[in-house]
Amino acid sequence: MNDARAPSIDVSGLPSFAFSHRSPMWWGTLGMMAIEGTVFALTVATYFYLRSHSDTWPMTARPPDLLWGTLNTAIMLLSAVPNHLAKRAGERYDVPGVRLWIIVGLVFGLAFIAVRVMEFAALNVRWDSNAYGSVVWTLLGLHTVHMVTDWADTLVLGVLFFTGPLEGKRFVDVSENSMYWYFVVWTWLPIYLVIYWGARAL
Amino acid sequence: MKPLIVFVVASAMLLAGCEREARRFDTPANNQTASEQAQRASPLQPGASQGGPVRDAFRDKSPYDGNAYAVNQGKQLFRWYNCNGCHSNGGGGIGPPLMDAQWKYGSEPAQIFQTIMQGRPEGMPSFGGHIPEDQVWQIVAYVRSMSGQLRKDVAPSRSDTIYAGPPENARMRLVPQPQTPDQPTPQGAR
Amino acid sequence: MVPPVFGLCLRLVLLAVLALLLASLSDYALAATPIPQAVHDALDAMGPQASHIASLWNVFLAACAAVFLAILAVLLYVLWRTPRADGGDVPDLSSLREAEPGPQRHVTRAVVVSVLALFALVVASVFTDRALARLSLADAVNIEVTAHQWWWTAKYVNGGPSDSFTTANEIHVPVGRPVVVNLHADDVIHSLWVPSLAGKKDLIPGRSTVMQFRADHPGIYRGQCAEFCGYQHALMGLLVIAEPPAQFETWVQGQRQSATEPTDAKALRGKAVFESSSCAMCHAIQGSLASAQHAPDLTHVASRQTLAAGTLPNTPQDLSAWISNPQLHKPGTNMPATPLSKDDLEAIVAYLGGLK
Amino acid sequence: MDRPLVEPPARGSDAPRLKDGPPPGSAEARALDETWADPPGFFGWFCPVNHKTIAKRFIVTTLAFFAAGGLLAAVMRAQLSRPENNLVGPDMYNQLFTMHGTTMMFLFAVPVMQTVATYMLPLMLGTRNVAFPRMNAYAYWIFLFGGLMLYIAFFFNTGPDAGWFAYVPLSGPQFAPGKRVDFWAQMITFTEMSALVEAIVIITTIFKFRAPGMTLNRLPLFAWSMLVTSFMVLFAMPAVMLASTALIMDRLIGTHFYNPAEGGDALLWQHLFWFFGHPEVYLIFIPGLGFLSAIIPTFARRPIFGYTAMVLSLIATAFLSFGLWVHHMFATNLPELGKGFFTAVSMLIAIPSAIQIYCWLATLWTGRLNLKTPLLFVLAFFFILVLGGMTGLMLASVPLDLQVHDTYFVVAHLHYVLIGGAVFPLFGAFYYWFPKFSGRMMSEGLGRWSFWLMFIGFNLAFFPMHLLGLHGMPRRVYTYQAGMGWDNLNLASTIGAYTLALGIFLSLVNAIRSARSGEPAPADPWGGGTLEWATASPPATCNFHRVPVVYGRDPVWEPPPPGAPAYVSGLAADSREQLVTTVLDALPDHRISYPTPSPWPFLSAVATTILFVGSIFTPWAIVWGSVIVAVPLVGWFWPTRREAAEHMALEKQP
Repeated sequence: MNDARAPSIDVSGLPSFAFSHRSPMWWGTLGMMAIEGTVFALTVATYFYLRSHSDTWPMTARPPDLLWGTLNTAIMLLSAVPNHLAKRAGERYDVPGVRLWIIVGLVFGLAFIAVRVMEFAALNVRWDSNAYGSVVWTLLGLHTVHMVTDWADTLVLGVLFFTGPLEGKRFVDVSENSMYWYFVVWTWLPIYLVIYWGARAL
Repeated sequence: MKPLIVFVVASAMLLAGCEREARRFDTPANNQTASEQAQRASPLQPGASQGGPVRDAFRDKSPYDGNAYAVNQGKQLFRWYNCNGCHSNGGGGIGPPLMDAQWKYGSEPAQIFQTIMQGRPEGMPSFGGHIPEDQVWQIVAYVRSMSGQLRKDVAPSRSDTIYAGPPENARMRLVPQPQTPDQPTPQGAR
Repeated sequence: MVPPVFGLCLRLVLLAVLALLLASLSDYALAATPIPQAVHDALDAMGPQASHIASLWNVFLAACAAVFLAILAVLLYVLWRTPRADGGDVPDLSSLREAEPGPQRHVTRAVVVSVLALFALVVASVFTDRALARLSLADAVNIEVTAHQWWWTAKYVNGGPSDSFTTANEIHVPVGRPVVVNLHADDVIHSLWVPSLAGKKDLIPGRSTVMQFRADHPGIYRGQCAEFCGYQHALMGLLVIAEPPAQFETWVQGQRQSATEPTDAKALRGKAVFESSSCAMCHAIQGSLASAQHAPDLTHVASRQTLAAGTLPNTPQDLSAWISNPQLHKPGTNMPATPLSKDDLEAIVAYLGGLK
Repeated sequence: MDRPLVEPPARGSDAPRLKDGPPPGSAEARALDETWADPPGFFGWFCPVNHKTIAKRFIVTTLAFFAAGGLLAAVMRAQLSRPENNLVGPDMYNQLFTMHGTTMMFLFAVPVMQTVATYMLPLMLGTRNVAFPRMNAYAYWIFLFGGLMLYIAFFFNTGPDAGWFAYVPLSGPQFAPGKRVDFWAQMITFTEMSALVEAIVIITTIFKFRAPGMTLNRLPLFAWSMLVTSFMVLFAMPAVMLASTALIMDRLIGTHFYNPAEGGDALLWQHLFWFFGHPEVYLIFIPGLGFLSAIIPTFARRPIFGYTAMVLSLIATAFLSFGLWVHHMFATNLPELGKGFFTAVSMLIAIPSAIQIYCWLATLWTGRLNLKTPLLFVLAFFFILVLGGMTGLMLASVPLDLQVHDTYFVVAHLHYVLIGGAVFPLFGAFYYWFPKFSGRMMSEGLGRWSFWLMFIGFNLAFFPMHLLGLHGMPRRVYTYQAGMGWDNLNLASTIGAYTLALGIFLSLVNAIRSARSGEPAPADPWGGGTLEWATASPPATCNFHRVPVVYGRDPVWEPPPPGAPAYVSGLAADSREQLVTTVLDALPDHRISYPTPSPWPFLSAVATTILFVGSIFTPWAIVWGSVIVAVPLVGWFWPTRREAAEHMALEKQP
């Protein structure tokens, strides 16, 4: 295949970025989500493992208060809206739209991080009280870490959209950032059920 | 400059690390240094009573304040020798609490050593001759860890037991209160 | 990439030097096994459990050896028959064009055979498992074994509370009677393994496990801890002494008694020293002031074969050597060296030597 | 600045720029070499993103750890050479075997496979770099720092001493005072993080950066094995990270995951650890299978037999390997029924391996053999690994396992499996690809000497251990008493171990000598069929001056049909640009501008190290540490105007 005169495929006409599964970054993000999803799943499994080994649940503690957690679930679900709009704006190369909806998303983010602090207070147990306390603190802590990091990512991306320099693949970043935001929101639902209802009914 | 810093940091780690992690399996001989004998300050003794005085602390410093393994052994012995019976995990009960800042008979390692060896009036038995002095020093180090007197990376962590409250390595360092004047320094302790 | 090796080499050099010094200077006193006659071999089965497993072993060994040799034979045949070639030779690409029925048939056959063989092995394994579970437990001897770092407590619980008694590091069982051992761990995970009598079972803190076996021949069977449990995992032995039922009963009767009162002055002094020194802080001797539970119960220590969980033979010399410096024989053990005058030491040895 | 985005410029293909396409030697080819070169100078040394540079360092690092682990083993074998030996005491011995297991598992076996892959895959797939080259660099740096941390700790008498499996409660807060276990657990965080990042890099490289025409159905089997391995990494390694994090929390902030008294459970650790631990064995073993599938066709002078069966076997192995972790826990009090299930699965997993072994044998049988050193190491696999597989079947059976579990029988088994299944193939691969790495051939003579010493030494070292186990010798004992009947077998084993070490040392000598003065290697010294042999030895900085187009599973053996396009043209030659292809059919999809050398991965790794090491001593390190980490990460992401301008110049919207 080192025949100089052999015909070749000229790729210079191809686009220089692409959305969704065509983009390598999408696969990278997917990989991250697979890893973190596994961590969440294993922590939930740990929760039920410990629960199955204990006669009383939530051991000596009171179940966590529902108010803040439920409120946060609502906020997070709502935040999917600006998130979706940011994604759409990104895929339309609509810079003002991206700026707007990222800012709205960040506001939602601030809201649910603030409420999250209240959630920890409402767990009614310390991490070092018993194994139940340890696992719910870990579960809530893990999700909080993802919330905060995702919020920070979004912030950086948002700032970049004001300062520049911008190039086409930044719109792909917006799209993937939204995908990750979805991940953080959707994974919360099972975790919410486990933390708040695993200690009650189920 | 940079290599110097590296060297300093490294040797600091070396010293800290090595002392913290050392496991000494050979029981050091008891204090053989000639020192005046201290009288037992308590009629009580574990097991059958022994006559005669007990030894003084042969040093002011605790040999084990920096040794995590020895402190951990001290914690085990604190349970085995039923110190818990009166001091219940340092919280106090029949005996005074050990995790607070109050030190009736002094917070210095040598003073704690003497307290254990001689015993004290009002019920603290005299363990001198019933526990090898090396183990007494281990218990001394552990007792000091109860009120946060030891480094955090040396003090023991939680045990696999039921115990409410923070483990020794999570406790705040309390500044020992000076002894109350009505408690004369027991002879031997300095 | 260099530093770790460098650091390691340095450490190892220091280590080697140190080791040579130690080896030359120190009187390292780990004795040869005190009970050379004790059986400890998984294939030398002395009871139904071990022999079930031993026969399963033979099945597996035969099957696996056959497969292994078959594959080896094919490989050698290939090496012997196939023509040689060189990197320069043009590759044979015919397989890209037409199928290879011959090799396909062989591979398929080999796979089918392997599947069948594996299935047979699974069945054999499951049946052995059932056989192990079906040991008759009628009129069993019940023992509570608790593992500590690094020794064993054995409590015989047949009959009422008054009949139960505690011993350490050595259990006697009657030949032909099933034994049910309830296993507990006092500190970390241990595992009880008596190869000639049964497979091993873990002792896990917070859980309790059971081990059932029967000894069909009188003899001494060596067991030991099989799960890494710290510094002296290597020297955590347990003796199982299988003896005829009558003999076993007399042993039980003896163990139920509290310690024999010493008669001669030396032993009496030994008892006094034992009770008033650090010995009594950890050990128990029924019928004396010593009642602590943090070390082996010494009520009938003289009737045992070994000291320190199979570390030393139970002779007066070894006993006094052990008491005067346990760390020399079993580095890391929880027993400290007790400073005793020569007379006191001899007295204690005399006293303990009398506790048949 | 967003105006050009509102109305995209027609710039791109028609802009007067240097485009690749012309053959080696042309100005464009020289420009490519220039473009993809590593930065020069001392500071440049911290910035490379070229997969070959990173992988070379990575390989050397892992081999250095391999040597270190081997030295530890040498001391252990010396200690066990005679009964009641006094070379090292229990404290040091426990550190030695813990460090040995930890090093071999976490610092050698898994990373070395991934890093050989990050070197070879772009060459095999016909692309110019791995996906996410900066992540790749980051993965190397944190791996290096994590490994160094562990050995520095060991050097300071803080070596972990609870075993590489670190069972609680022995590794827990009450029974492992000091910081030894914490350093171990944090090393897990480092290396697993590195492995996870590499897994993502490998998956994306294989999915998106294959040369046009290399459909998944034409993917080299080595690439398949790494793809499967990487997916296993994604789902296995989180388990051990969770377990070790819980352990650190138990030790540092007093959580109760493993404290039975407060509702925790000691077996929880074993479940989590082995849910990772058993797949771990297979993600060491499967790349080994990949090496075999790469080497055998070349030296049998024919394409592999049963490609599809091979691929399916790999995938089956991956799935099954998640279903047999409990066979490490047969001696605990788990339900008997469950144990039966795990016995069945543990035996079932032998089938896919058997299928592959039979296919290789068929390939050898129907081929013509070129008996060079790489093939010798491969043939040893059939002896050693098969024997290890057989003992594996015995361990899968509950009753047999109850006898041999935690004895030297298991030590023998796992070394037969791992050394036979991974290390011998790895050495084969090393001899096979060394000409590609270095541009020089290794000495056949030394190679054969090394092989036979290793083969004989290995069997002499480990076969006696089977018998020792059956005769009642437990694992992890720092010494044993005379009169147990274990003396001679142990002595033989020690002699064998040192012979094995000598053999490995000879290979090292061989590598160093050949790298200096070996005879220059042609592009394709063995007459191999995969793409790495289509480029120079050692490859140019850009791997291929002209990205090839693929028409078969062995592109070098199956050249393009007359008139069909043989290569890709039109990628920028004066700027880093890569061709992205579709996942299944590898059709040209789009071009992307590629990351340039950067210090940020190194700096981020330093920051991460500060965070991790700090959190061994105080939980607050998580808080201030994240701030320290955030800074370089933002710097990493933030584009410079020069880069952006360059990308804009090449930009073309979909």
